[in-house]
Amino acid sequence: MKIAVQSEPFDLGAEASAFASGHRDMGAIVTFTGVVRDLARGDLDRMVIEHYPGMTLKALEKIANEARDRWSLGDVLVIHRYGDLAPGEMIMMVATASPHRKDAFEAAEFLMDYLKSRAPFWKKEITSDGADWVAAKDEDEDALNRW
Amino acid sequence: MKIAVQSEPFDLGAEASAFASGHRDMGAIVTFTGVVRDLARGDLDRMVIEHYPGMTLKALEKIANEARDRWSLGDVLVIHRYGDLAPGEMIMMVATASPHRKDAFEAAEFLMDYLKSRAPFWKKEITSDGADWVAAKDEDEDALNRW
Amino acid sequence: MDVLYFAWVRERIGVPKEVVETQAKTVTDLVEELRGREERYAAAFADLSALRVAVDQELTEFDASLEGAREVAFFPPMTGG
Amino acid sequence: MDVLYFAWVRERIGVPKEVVETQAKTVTDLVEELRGREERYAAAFADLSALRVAVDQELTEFDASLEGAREVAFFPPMTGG
Repeated sequence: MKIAVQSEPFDLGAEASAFASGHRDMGAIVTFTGVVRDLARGDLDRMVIEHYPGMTLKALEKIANEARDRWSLGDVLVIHRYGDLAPGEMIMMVATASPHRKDAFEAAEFLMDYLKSRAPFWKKEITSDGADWVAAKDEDEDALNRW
Repeated sequence: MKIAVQSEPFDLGAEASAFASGHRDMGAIVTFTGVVRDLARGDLDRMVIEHYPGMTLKALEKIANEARDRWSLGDVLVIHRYGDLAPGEMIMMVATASPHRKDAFEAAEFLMDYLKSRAPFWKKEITSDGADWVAAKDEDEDALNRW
Repeated sequence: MDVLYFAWVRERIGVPKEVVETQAKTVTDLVEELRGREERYAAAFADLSALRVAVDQELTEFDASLEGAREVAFFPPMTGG
Repeated sequence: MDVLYFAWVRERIGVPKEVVETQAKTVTDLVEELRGREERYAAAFADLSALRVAVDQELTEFDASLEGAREVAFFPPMTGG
């Protein structure tokens, strides 16, 4: 299991390859990658991600361990960046390995739902007009209810 | 959109990176990779995948286009191998890119469910004791009913 | 008409492909003709619920028409992915 | 006790962290104390439904006890992923 919180970019290809290799008993590998989207007006200068250093890693480990308790998983990967990101840059990724595709998919969705609303990250969008904190969505809180 | 049917191995890392790059408007990238699992007894020598060359690509394109009709997708990738594969080798992958994580996940699961039961591939497991065609599972057919 | 067989259907019938001269109007009619030919066909087509069929490379049902069809394929339920 | 603020709570209060001497028994008691201090605290804590709290780096509720707590953090709903 790898959990990383970092300001540096990560290499999706290298991470996915490393994660997938050497699992003879894991038939299913799912990855999710979050990318900084430009705003509808196309004027996003950058996104700034703040986090709570003392708590972040513990919160991610707790979420990952919860996923391992609920599904049959051979391995879990979570990488989440903080700091300044440009549109198109990758913010974070999760990966799950399971003998069964249903478990791999469900666990990846669970990780994402909990990362969205229970890991201490906050996003701010910077444009030439100013800066706005991204508001949490009700639907993201609601998404937790299915688990 | 890339749809490939090939006997050669593919490079998950390179495919995932190429797929994810250059999507400023796609916030969510999901990949699923299927790996040859060893048998419970640990004696799988190899898996042989047969397909129906005249039909396979058309069937995969139809499934991918159906996914694009149903979900908001910026891009879809499907790679499926045929021929002889050793335990631990990657059989296939799908990838989806969407503005929203729910669409990316659902479309990837849809693609997998349809690939399992509607694309003309057949798996045979070879052990020192002989060869057995993998039987289709009722649960795989049932999985289609949710879409 | 080209008739193709895949997986264990191919193994049971013994050829991957053959040309069949037929007046069969539906897939079911064609299956009846083939069953009457030889034991290996009767064996392969013993239980149609265990088989799938494609006409001109599109999945279809056994009651599908063969009018204008150039290629029919028989195979077990697919196990891709 | 260390009190930490993140995102717009940090911006509104003006510092990321401060040491607070308090006898507050619960998070709500601490919030009441801070509200009484200065306008910027009253503004930041005006609507608790828009805030989340962690005690010793674990998410909790506003009625949580502060007994033995070393670190309390206030922040808006999280927006990771």
